[in-house]
Amino acid sequence: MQMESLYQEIILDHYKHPHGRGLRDPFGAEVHHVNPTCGDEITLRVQLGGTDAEAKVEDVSYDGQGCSISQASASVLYELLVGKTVGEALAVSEEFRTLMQGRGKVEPDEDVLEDAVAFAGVAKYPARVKCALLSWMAFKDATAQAVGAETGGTP
Amino acid sequence: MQMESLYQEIILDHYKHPHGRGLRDPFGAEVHHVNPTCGDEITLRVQLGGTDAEAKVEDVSYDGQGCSISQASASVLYELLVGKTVGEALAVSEEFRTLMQGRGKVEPDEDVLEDAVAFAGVAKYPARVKCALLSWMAFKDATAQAVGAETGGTP
Amino acid sequence: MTATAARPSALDVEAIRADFPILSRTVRDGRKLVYLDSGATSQKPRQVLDAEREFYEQHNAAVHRGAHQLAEEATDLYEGARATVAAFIGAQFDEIVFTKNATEGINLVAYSLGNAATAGPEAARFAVGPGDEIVVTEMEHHANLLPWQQLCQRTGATLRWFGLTDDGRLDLSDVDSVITGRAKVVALTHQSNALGTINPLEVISARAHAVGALVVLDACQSVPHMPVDVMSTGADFVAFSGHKMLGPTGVGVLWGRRELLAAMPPFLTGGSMIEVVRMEGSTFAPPPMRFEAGVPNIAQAVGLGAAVDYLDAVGMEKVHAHERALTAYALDGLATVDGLRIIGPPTNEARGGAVSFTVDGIHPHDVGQVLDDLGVAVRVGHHCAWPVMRRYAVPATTRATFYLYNSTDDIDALVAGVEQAKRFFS
Amino acid sequence: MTATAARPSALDVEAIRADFPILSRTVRDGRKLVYLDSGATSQKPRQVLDAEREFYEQHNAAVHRGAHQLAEEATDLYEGARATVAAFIGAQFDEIVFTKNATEGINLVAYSLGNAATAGPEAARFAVGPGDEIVVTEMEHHANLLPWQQLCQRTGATLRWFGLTDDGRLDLSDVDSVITGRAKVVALTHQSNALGTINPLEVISARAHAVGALVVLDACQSVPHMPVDVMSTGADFVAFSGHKMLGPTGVGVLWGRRELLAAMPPFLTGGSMIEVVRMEGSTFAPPPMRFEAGVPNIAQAVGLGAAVDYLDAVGMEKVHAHERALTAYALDGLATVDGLRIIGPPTNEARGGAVSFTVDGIHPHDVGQVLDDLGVAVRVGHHCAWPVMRRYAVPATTRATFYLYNSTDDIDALVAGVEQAKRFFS
Ligand SMILES: Cc1ncc(COP(=O)(O)O)c(C=O)c1O
Ligand SMILES: Cc1ncc(COP(=O)(O)O)c(C=O)c1O
Repeated sequence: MQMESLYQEIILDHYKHPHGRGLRDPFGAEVHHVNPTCGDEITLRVQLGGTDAEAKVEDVSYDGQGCSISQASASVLYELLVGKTVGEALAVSEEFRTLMQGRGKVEPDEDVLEDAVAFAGVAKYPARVKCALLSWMAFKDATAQAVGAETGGTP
Repeated sequence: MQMESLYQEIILDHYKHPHGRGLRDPFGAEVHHVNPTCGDEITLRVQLGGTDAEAKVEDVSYDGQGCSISQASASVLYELLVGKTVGEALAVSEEFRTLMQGRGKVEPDEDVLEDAVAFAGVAKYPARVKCALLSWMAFKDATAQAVGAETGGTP
Repeated sequence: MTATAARPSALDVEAIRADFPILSRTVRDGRKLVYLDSGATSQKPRQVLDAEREFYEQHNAAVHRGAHQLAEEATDLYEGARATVAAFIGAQFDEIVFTKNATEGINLVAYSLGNAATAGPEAARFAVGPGDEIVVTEMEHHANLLPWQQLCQRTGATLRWFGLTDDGRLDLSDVDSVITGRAKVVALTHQSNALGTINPLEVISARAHAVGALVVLDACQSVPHMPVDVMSTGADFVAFSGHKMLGPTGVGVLWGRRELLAAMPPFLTGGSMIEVVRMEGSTFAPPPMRFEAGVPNIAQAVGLGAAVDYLDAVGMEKVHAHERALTAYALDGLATVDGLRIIGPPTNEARGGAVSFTVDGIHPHDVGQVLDDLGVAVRVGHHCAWPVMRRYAVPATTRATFYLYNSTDDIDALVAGVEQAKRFFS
Repeated sequence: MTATAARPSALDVEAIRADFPILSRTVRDGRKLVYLDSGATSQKPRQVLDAEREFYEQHNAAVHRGAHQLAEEATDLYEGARATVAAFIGAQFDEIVFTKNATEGINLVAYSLGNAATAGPEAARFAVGPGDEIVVTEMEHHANLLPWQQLCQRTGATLRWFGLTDDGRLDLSDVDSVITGRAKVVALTHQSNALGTINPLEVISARAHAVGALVVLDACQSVPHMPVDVMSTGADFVAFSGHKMLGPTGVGVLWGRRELLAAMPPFLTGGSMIEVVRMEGSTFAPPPMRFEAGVPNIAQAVGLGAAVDYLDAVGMEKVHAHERALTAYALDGLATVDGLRIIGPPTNEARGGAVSFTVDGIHPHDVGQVLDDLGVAVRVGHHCAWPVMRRYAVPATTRATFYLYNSTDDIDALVAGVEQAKRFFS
């Protein structure tokens, strides 16, 4: 089965045992994203330690419904991004997006992506790329809002 | 040239020397018909000697612009219908319509249609059938209006 | 599974399949293609492709416009297709409007009604405004829901709807309070693409007509699959798509009662739908031309005519019987899978060959992926009927749909594939 | 006629003709077909027909919907065609909306603006109402006139227009008083299908933008015939049809500036154009999906992509040069016919290959009929530009239009045919 390139062991593990799942307080911003083709949804919160690129991502919490790919992807995101600076986290996000949209022709950088390299096979299934990206897009959006909200709040 | 089956000598004669052309008084009804595909137009008046099927078609007068087929057809209509009873005239019109819409498969009845049999070839050119029918449709419409107007006007 | 179920009908499926080139291709790792997604779009027989190609290679011209021979031939073929489609659904020739898909057909009706308010006295009876109601159902495809939501938004009318019962039927317990005297339109689907349900039209159209409302029928999933005579549906308008009935993409049909089409204002405007045009204002041609602005989808209409000829030659009664048998076989087969839940009528009563289901603990997307890997093409998601998913509290379903070229082997592959997905994700 | 005119360009017309199966058929009494009606619709090369057929035989599925392999392939081909079309006109991928024809594209813009009044605050800037003005020209095709007349009728806005000069040009003597501060839209054609005139876009779009009006360009007769870079037209929207540029019937293109499409309300609503759907109301996908409701004309878009590839391979500069040479040759040839009057620019200055004319004493329908009998296919009538006929006080014209597969032989046949018509009706 070609399918094993899609459903890597790591993905199935994260799917069955998601990390960081559940919505938590405190949070700087919360967003709700939907995949209009399949109806999958995610609610995602971020808590940052400040407003600049050097600020820490203190927590990412999430809930929602979705397929194994989207669920595992949120779990990996949690593992990877919490504890990084905002700048680093967005850089990893960007690398992940490039991998996903690369149609299987982009070589993943394991140093940057760690467990997320397991998603390399998803890039060959265009219909699933959106599943893998759902939480990452939500993270980017929430982070922008959190930074904006806090910056806006500074006198 | 196949075209000679379309442009019968009689048609060209009527086209070059139209009979009854020009708008005249008195008239019981006037209509204006247009062929939307080519922009050809006819204004046509009828004067009837009464309101029932036995009433005479006393005059048909017309003006407008159009191709040889539509002009000749109006001229032949004038020749054929003026002097007939309304009932007879409508019967001839119906016969003519059947011939025109018969796609070249209807045998024309020369006793009824006289000169109008020359249009038999037009039926093989669907785009021209509307040209040939323009004045006939106008006649039918005007006659219905003339009968209706006079009937309506009777106390 | 009984012996009769295994040989579902008199259809010679092997002979039919030979007409569909795509059915002999393989997918993924050289798997035989098992196409169970005809509810989304059907495959096309050689005869349809040949008709389109012959049109382009021999007769292509703009219709209704030229005085030259190609234009005559193209017009004859296009209008011939109209006559073919009309006969197929028991309609008059000039009641058939070619659209680009069913979606456009339904939008046409909604926009024409919306335009009626400013289109002069003749059209006033069609006008929709505040206080008026538009009635739909909770099982509508987005194509028969959003145009009405939008019409309400534009005009201030109110949208109302029939809810659904737990077993996938319309809740008709209180028809008269859903369709009130304020209803102007009742729009519903003949067969649900998400649930498979076939709706009882008589009770709804009787009530609709009693209060003077127009009935708009979405026949996307019925006309391709069973004999439909528009006059006996009780509907005033019927819309369907060519691509779901062996025809090309890019063509649909709207049927409307002659006297309604004749009085309604136009929707799309432009060339070929006019009577007289002046800078100051224009008048319009009678239907069907009034509703076909611009150079139409000529080759596609011709292709659809060929598709109808193909279906006619097979016989719609037989197509329907074949699909009923396949559906029974599928319901039986899927019932053997532990943890599988049918979303929609669980029995073969008043239902067509769209079978939606969920599998405990596995997301439909993942079920679909495993099936795809095995060569079995199904659809996953909300099937453009998102409110149905909400109603049954599922994120999405996996849906298999059948057509004349499917056999019980295809369904065996489906059932085996679902079992495999369960093993994979257990 | 000079030697250069007889060999008009570097195009290998014979090789090109060999790609168009229909050009080797005969008409009427075994006459060679001389096709001079490409302005109505063009013929299709084998490459386009093959692309469509291959789509159906190998990849047919509903796009954007399935998780199976065919659906992936179909989506790739469809979106690939979008990218091809975008590159062809210098646009961004997501600025290309596939429509069924140019007529739908223009109606889309007109209806979207009409919907803006009730579509919430973001859309309010597009709303049109009493006091607003829509500006067109007297040379518009009905497709770029009626949608605006209708928008005015629905919203209470006022239609204004540029008149024409005696030699077939826009009368631009008073641009500022035609396009006033009340103008919301200026809609005009790039090249007139009835006159051949190519309009100077800069002066009009500069004024339009100065007063904050949107510019809608009808490029039906320009994009197929010359290199067009949408960004340098100054237009905000550009519409054209696939069937006039070697593509299939049933597909057109609307290009719109990204920021405009992103803010405009939808037109047709239904499947695939949504974000979230609830019975109570729905939200919409970003463009281009927002404007493509329902299963689209997939195979036709793929065919159009192949047509663009074909034109690209020939080179639009060469196509244009070839047509300019043919037009010069035709204007020279027709000038030799006594009693023939060109309706439109008499010289080859800022003009394309649509040559309309009348012949003294012979109705255009009769000229067309004689030509048809000789195998020469032209168009007669008002060419869906009825106001142009009124402006020049003619009932109709005979029109010859040229494309890359035409040669000077075709024009010789045209001129000889007109002479024959004169003899016949003298
Ligand atoms: C200038 C112009 N505009 C608009 C149209 C309409 O195109 P369509 O009928 O393909 O929508 C045409 C052709 O018919 C045209 O020549
Ligand atoms: C029930 C139903 N209605 C409407 C539609 C819309 O059809 P189309 O997308 O061809 O316009 C579909 C199919 O997608 C359908 O299944």
